[in-house]
Amino acid sequence: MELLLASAVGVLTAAGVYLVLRQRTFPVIVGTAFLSYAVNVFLFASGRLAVQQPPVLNDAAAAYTDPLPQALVLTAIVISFGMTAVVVMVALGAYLSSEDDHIDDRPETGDEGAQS
Amino acid sequence: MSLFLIVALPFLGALLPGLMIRAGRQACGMVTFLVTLTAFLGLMTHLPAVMAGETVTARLDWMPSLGLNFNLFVDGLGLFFASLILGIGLLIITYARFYLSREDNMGEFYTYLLLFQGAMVGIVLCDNILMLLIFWELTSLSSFLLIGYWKHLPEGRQGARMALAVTGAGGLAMIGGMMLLGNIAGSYDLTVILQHRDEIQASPYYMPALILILLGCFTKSAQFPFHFWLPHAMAAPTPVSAYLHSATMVKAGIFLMARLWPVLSGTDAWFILVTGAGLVTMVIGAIVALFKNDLKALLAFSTVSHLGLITMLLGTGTPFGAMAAVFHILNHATFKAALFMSAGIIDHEAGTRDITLLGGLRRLMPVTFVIATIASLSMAGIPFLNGFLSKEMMLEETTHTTLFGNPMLVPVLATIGALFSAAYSFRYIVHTFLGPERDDYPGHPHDPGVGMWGPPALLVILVIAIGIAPFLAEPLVKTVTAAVLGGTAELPDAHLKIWHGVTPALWMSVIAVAGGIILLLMFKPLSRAWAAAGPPFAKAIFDAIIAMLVAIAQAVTGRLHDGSLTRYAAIFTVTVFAVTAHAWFSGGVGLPSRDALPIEPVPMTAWILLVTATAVLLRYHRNRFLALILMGVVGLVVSMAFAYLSAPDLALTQLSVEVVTIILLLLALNFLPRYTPVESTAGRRLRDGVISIGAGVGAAALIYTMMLRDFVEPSISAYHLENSYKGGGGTNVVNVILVDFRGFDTFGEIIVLGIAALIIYAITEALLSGPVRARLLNRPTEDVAGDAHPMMMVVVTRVMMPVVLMVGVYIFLRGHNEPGGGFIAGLVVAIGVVMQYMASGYSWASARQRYPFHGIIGTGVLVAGLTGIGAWFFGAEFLTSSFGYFRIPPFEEFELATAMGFDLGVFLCVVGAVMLSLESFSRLARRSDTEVNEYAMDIDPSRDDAPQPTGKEG
Amino acid sequence: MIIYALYFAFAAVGLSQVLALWRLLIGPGSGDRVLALDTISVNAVALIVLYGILTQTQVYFEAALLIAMLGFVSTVAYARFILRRDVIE
Amino acid sequence: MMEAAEILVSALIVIGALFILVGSYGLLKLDSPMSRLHAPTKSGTLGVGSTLAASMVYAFVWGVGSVHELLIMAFLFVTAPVSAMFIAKVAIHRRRVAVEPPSPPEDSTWATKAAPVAEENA
Amino acid sequence: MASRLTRRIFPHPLLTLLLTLVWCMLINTPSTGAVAFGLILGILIPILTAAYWPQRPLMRRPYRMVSYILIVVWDIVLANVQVALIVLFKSNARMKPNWVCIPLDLRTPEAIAILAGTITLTPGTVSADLSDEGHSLLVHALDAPDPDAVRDDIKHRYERRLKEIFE
Amino acid sequence: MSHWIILPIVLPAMMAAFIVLVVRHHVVLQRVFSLAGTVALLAIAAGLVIATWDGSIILYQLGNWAAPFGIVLVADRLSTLFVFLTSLLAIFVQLYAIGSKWDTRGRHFYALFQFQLMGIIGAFLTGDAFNLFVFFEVLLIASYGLMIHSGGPERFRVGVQYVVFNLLGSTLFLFALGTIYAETGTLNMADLAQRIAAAPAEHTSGIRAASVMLLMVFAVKAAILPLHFWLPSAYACAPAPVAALFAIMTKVGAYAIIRFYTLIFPPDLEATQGLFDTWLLPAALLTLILGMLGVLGARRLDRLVAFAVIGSMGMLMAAVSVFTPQGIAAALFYAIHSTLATAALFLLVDVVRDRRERNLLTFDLAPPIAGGALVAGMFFAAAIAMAGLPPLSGFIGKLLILDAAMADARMAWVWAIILGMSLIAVIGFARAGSTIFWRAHASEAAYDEGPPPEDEAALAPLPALPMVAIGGILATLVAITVFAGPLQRHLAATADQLFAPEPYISTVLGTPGKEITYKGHADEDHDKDSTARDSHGPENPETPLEEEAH
Ligand code: NA
Ligand code: NA
Repeated sequence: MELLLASAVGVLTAAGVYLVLRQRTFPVIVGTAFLSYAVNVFLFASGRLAVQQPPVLNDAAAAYTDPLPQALVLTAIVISFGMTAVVVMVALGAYLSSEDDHIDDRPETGDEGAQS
Repeated sequence: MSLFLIVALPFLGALLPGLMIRAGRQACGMVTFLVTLTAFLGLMTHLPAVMAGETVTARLDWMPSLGLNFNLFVDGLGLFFASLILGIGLLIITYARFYLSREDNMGEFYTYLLLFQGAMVGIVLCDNILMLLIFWELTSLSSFLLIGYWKHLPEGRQGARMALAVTGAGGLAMIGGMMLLGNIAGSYDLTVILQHRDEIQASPYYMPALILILLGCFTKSAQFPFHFWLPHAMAAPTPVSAYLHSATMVKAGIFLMARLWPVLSGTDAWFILVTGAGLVTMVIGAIVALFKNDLKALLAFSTVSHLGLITMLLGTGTPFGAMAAVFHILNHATFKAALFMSAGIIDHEAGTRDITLLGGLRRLMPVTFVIATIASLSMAGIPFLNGFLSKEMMLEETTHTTLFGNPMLVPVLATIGALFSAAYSFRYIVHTFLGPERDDYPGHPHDPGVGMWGPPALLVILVIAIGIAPFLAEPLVKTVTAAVLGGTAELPDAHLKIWHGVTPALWMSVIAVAGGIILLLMFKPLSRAWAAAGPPFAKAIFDAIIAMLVAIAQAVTGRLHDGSLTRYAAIFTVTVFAVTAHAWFSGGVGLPSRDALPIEPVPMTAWILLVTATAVLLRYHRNRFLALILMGVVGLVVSMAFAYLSAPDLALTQLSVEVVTIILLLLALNFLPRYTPVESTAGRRLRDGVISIGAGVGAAALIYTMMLRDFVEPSISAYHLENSYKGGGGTNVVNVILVDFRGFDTFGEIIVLGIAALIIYAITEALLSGPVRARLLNRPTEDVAGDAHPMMMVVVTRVMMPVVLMVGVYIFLRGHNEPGGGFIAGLVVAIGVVMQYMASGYSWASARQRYPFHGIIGTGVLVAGLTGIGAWFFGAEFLTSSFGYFRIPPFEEFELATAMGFDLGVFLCVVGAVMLSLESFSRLARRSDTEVNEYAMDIDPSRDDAPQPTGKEG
Repeated sequence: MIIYALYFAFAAVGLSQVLALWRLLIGPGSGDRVLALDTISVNAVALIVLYGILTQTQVYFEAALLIAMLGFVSTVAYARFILRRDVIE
Repeated sequence: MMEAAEILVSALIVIGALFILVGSYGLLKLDSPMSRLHAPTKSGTLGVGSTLAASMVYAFVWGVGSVHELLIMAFLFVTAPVSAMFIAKVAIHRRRVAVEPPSPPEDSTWATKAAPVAEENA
Repeated sequence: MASRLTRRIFPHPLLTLLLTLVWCMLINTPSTGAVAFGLILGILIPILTAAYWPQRPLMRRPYRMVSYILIVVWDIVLANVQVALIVLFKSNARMKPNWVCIPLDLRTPEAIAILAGTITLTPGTVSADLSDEGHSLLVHALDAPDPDAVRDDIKHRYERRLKEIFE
Repeated sequence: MSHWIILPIVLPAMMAAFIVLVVRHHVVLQRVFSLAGTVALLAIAAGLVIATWDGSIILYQLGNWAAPFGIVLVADRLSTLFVFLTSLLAIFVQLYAIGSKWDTRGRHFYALFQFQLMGIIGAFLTGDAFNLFVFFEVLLIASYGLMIHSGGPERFRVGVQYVVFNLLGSTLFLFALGTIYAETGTLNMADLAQRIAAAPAEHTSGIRAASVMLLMVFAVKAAILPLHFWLPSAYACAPAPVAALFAIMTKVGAYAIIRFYTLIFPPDLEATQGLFDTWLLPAALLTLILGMLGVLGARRLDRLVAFAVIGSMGMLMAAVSVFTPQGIAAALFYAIHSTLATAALFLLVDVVRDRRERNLLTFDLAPPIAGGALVAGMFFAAAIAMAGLPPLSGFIGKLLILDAAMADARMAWVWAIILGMSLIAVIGFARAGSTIFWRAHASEAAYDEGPPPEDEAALAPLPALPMVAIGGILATLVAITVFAGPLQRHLAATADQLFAPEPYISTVLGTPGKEITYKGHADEDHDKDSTARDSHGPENPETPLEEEAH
């Protein structure tokens, strides 16, 4: 299970980074969303994994899943939502006021732009 | 008068000219004069004590921990220089009053002048080398202002910058040197440092300190190869040149070498560096001066040459050399100031300083002619003038000096320097005043008023007086020399007198004068040869260096900061990866201490879903809509994973946030292109792929390793589990952490959300109040389907929205004990409202919206905050919770916790923030050609039967 | 007996998710993809309910309810985007 | 009694799972967008419904009883037609139908095909 | 006057009832307290959201809704088996998907919506669209060699009943 | 207990909420309330400085939960110093915003402004690593809003980059926090210090990785090479009062580095040897070089100042990276100085921009501006301070840093680079100032066809309030120069306190929190799980699943 989760974090991180390195605002924003999935799962896993443990207190339970990282992830999710909303709007503002959604100030020269 | 006051007077007085200029130029000049005079007289009150060999001190602690203190002292050397500075300052102030024209801002001029004067006085009187550094750099700064005083002249601006760059550079080097020196001596106080000659010269830091300090001195005193700034500083008004380059600025370096002479001199390094530099400077300066056609440039290079002479004398390290240096400082100040002022007069009256346009002025400007001639002859080293005396002493000293094992080197070079010195001095007289009168002077040359010729005349009287009766100056020179020697050597036995007998020095002097005359006679062919040789222009080199620096700076910073975020992000990722990997691999990883959980089929399926969706998204991310759908899949899988891993709160939050995020992105995609074009080359994609795989592998490896190991100590969450119910009144530990244990995080978090919404609103407003508005309104309508508000959706929403609100309330109320809480409830309610907006449209729904979303956000933050503050009234900390169980029939026993008030704030803030954001986006989408729909649904057959619409009610 | 039924159900629903994802990936139309996503979210409700039976807890009820509700909202949003380009108008 | 309940729950679970599988299978198998719409909207809904029923029965027999599964069921049943209609509208709008729908017996055209301008005047 | 006040407090009495029921289901443990609290919310929420549901649909015979729901549930179960069989065992080529147009006698939006929903949930049919003035319903049938039969079946089995309930 | 510590956080938050709720349509009222709030903030901050002057450490347990289980605020000399600095700067900035009417050029200026203050001050005061993240996010998101305040194409484009880059930083922060929690099981900074010090020696990789990840997070904030790329354009594009306020934002990064790497990862910590003691100094020096090269190479005045900020952070971090009390004290002095100096420069740049034709900030020829002498004089003073020339505080700061660097083996490098870069800065500032302020006087002669028609903006008299604000900052610079001695004593005491963290740790961890008195249900026999429907109930313990699972 740990392997599945860790590799999922890896896949999400890699996808996020790859998309963040794209040249238009939209994929970059999607990339940041992926990074926030990745980091949320990462943060969650920092409390170690527990399957089929009661998430809520009860007398019968012997052990619980670690609640603290969950609370942290909740906070992180909300914050990254706020950030995503803002970056979407700023990107939109940039696109609407200059009709260009490149994230770089000018397209890179050299190995870039051959197809653009 | 207190030494503090003497130093402070020019600074305080600097405020006055600016104010007095409104009372007229006379008042302005007068007040400046009076300030300087007061300081001068104050200084003179210490004369008797100093002449008696005493040292007057004044101390004030500033930063004792650093050793930076406002300590002043005045001994012979300090008094000598301070008198020169203030005394010549008085003459310059007078002269400038008449020299400056009506267009010049005199208040500004005198302000700068006084600042400069204060800085100079500070240098020579201070007893703390850090303090000295401060005054040192202040002279650079104030001279920058003075040199650049004529702002409209490009030469002025360039000259000012060059002077600042060179002397500033030296000053910076000197900071290093002084700090080393202070550290060797254990104190930054000069008087203490001067006691530590042996420690200093034995220290390994002596060499770096010496070099750094000399760099400061040489740049300030225009020693080769740092001499080039000085001629360019001649773009300043002549009073400035006269002041800076005779008595003050350039003498600061000389002063410092003299001041530190007791501790720094006497070593081979000192001797070679200082004598060598001085000698070379003296010769080169003299040669260049001869061929300068600008009077002030000629004088400037002559100054360079004479400063070299003094430097060389200080470099010999002998008491006699020191005495000669002191004497020449005095003499040079007098004749050089007079010469600069006379050059200024010529410029002022004849309208040019170009020596080739002059000549024959002796009849037109007799007074000036006399003054300039006497001063020039003194400079040339003609007997019965003071310049002769000190030059004889110099030549005498050189005959005893052996450089690089060659006893002839120094005397010969010194003689050559003196020879050229005589030549350009004669040229100054001959080519300006002698010869036939011309009829093409740019101005109308005539003698100026006494205000302008008076000051140089006074100086010339001194030149003659000292030249004829040197014994008058002897007590002063000896006192000063004693101060320079600082008790490290005996005062030389020599006396200042005109006739020493027929010594080698006399012969050298004769050769110099005779050679000077011959050179002048041969001037024309020599001048042509000089021009043909095309000697390198230091300015060109300097400009090239600066231009190169600027070009490098622009290349480096411009190339790095070209606005390519993709590269910034790549650098960021690679840096993080590399540094973290280095840290990780240079440490140790203990053995795994936990067993891995088994891999079950359902999670495996979820993993496949996630990886496939992600992979396909990466492949087809250019189809933006598809990307959003795949993102929906990934978000769903992540939520399910949270649920599977016993974290239902997370699952709920992730789900609802996911949906709102998708809606936001869809709203944005409405305006954006639907496809991302292919822009990156395969190579670039490969690079990005490698970077991102690195990042992914890193993150995966990090978390995998940690998941199989235990905490170094048990986690603090054991406490949360233990006390969630007993102390926080809730069985949902996650929620109790959120609203109680770590409620402050949540407080910050809702504020983030609130701010996000405010920003989105503000941006919408900015866009809609700018040029974008028109473009948005008149966007072409695309091929869209009809039926914007389908009946089925509307009808279902009518039932569903209240149900969703109900669910929201339910999730809110149970959050403390079961998965849920204010945040999720807020999102659920917001999504319910969004449903309504989607069903009947923004304008229809918002017309029926009674509560401004801004207000809901504000209320939310206030409610949460006030709940926290409420605890204060019970003597508890912010956010301290309390709870109790109540029973009111017919309800069952229920729990009320203050944390619920806080959660209510969270709830409100979330609802307000989500709705304000979505609303802002949809406001952007309004086109000019769409009308506000009057009805909830576009198609409603019941309206056929009901003629009066009821849509507006409610 | 129930446990085997559950195992079967997990396998069947898991397979269903893969099938639905397959449809989502091959499309060909945006409508197909939206439908596939909607199916995935409805199936997810089933997964959650099954998991609730397996772990004998009802704490996942809200999750199931929310997936049902949010799945609907997002399907409508996606479809509205294709139909009108503007999700809220 | 317990055995009967066990059999009932197991049966409901298996039936539900089968319906879900059939729904997704149909989604993949059927060859036109409009046909594909049928499979998951019905089978899926009933599949989940059956699963929810299993959960309810289970709760009533082995727990304190639970009816809130009904709520989820209601939710799915109310929303599924709307989702289906939207997706059908997408198919019609994007011309992804094998056969264009015939003209309506009453009125001029189908709502999806009505030009937005015309719709404003309606 | 009194009726206006009643309308303010109970803009949609059935909704109030429904919401109370929903609350009880959410709470999941039957108790008077739950009902009471549900009722309070059931009253409050419709008042808050009344603006979004301006007209109160006329339901002449709401009690007949029960029998209608039972019929539909039964049909759903049958329909699903049918569809499942078609999906599993009928090849794409042999299927006869078809469009079915249903002229509507119903006029109430709520009733039309219920009809459309019913059609989607029942045998092999999905309601796809409404005509631009709301007088016809477009239905897609998965395997219907005879669309007219489907139309008549729907009109008879569902629309007629809904007409009785609503109009 | 006293609530003074939390007031600087709660007051701006409540003020912002109040502004949004009540006076969002009245600019004048917003100004009044916001200014009043900031003045009150300054008073409170002054009180906190005094309260911690003697070295006392004030602890505030939020929710009355003892550390490390709840979040705590900790006021010591270091945190109160920065809180005070923030409040002081905020007053000047706000006066400028009012005087220049920047506050009316977009929506929600004051709400965002107050939230920004809340975030910054919260970051200074918190004693919890995750809470620090939250406050970082508060200050960041507020800064996003402020940076693009009033909009415009360029600002939006730069804004996207600014936000995205910082999102990467925030993501890294979470990775770091996850790692640190996974290793230590705690989030409280004092507790972290204790647990990390006691961590087993053979298992250090995670702690090492976390320590450098955190360092890089803070380095992003502090604009240290090569993580500084967000800064130049963002600062250059931000509205002037915002850029001035941002001067303190980079200091948040510096503060966090100082705090974490004296408290949690102190220089003598075995587990993290060979990391920041190796890397931070070179990075700081490169930052210094790059910043000053930027000053020299800038083609616009606003970018010049932005690069000066980077350079100043390089100076500051060079002092920090010596990791001695002396170095930290020097860094603190420089932090105060550079915050004020850069703020003044940004505001002056705005004055110039406003009054030059077509708002030119390039070094192109433009007519002189009215009141140019005053502006030029102020610019001269601020530039002197920034370049580290006497007599203003920059020079003293530089001396302190050079002095502190003697303790480091790499002293020669530090000195050479600091002094060399000072020269570059001097040349750069001289070039810019003489071009902007002096060359203007040549313009009449320089224009071929006579001077361009005079610009109204350039001729209008200087507005008073903005100049008062800038004058106030410069006066503060003069004050910290004059009173450098006492200030330095306090900063030295502050640094000493940082290097003796035991009182901090024992205050945080040793103070008892809430006394938990069990408050069960009204009828006591109910136990906690009776409300929880966590299982299907205890009546039928043998469910078929459990049976089969055996
Ligand atoms: Na996100
Ligand atoms: Na939260």
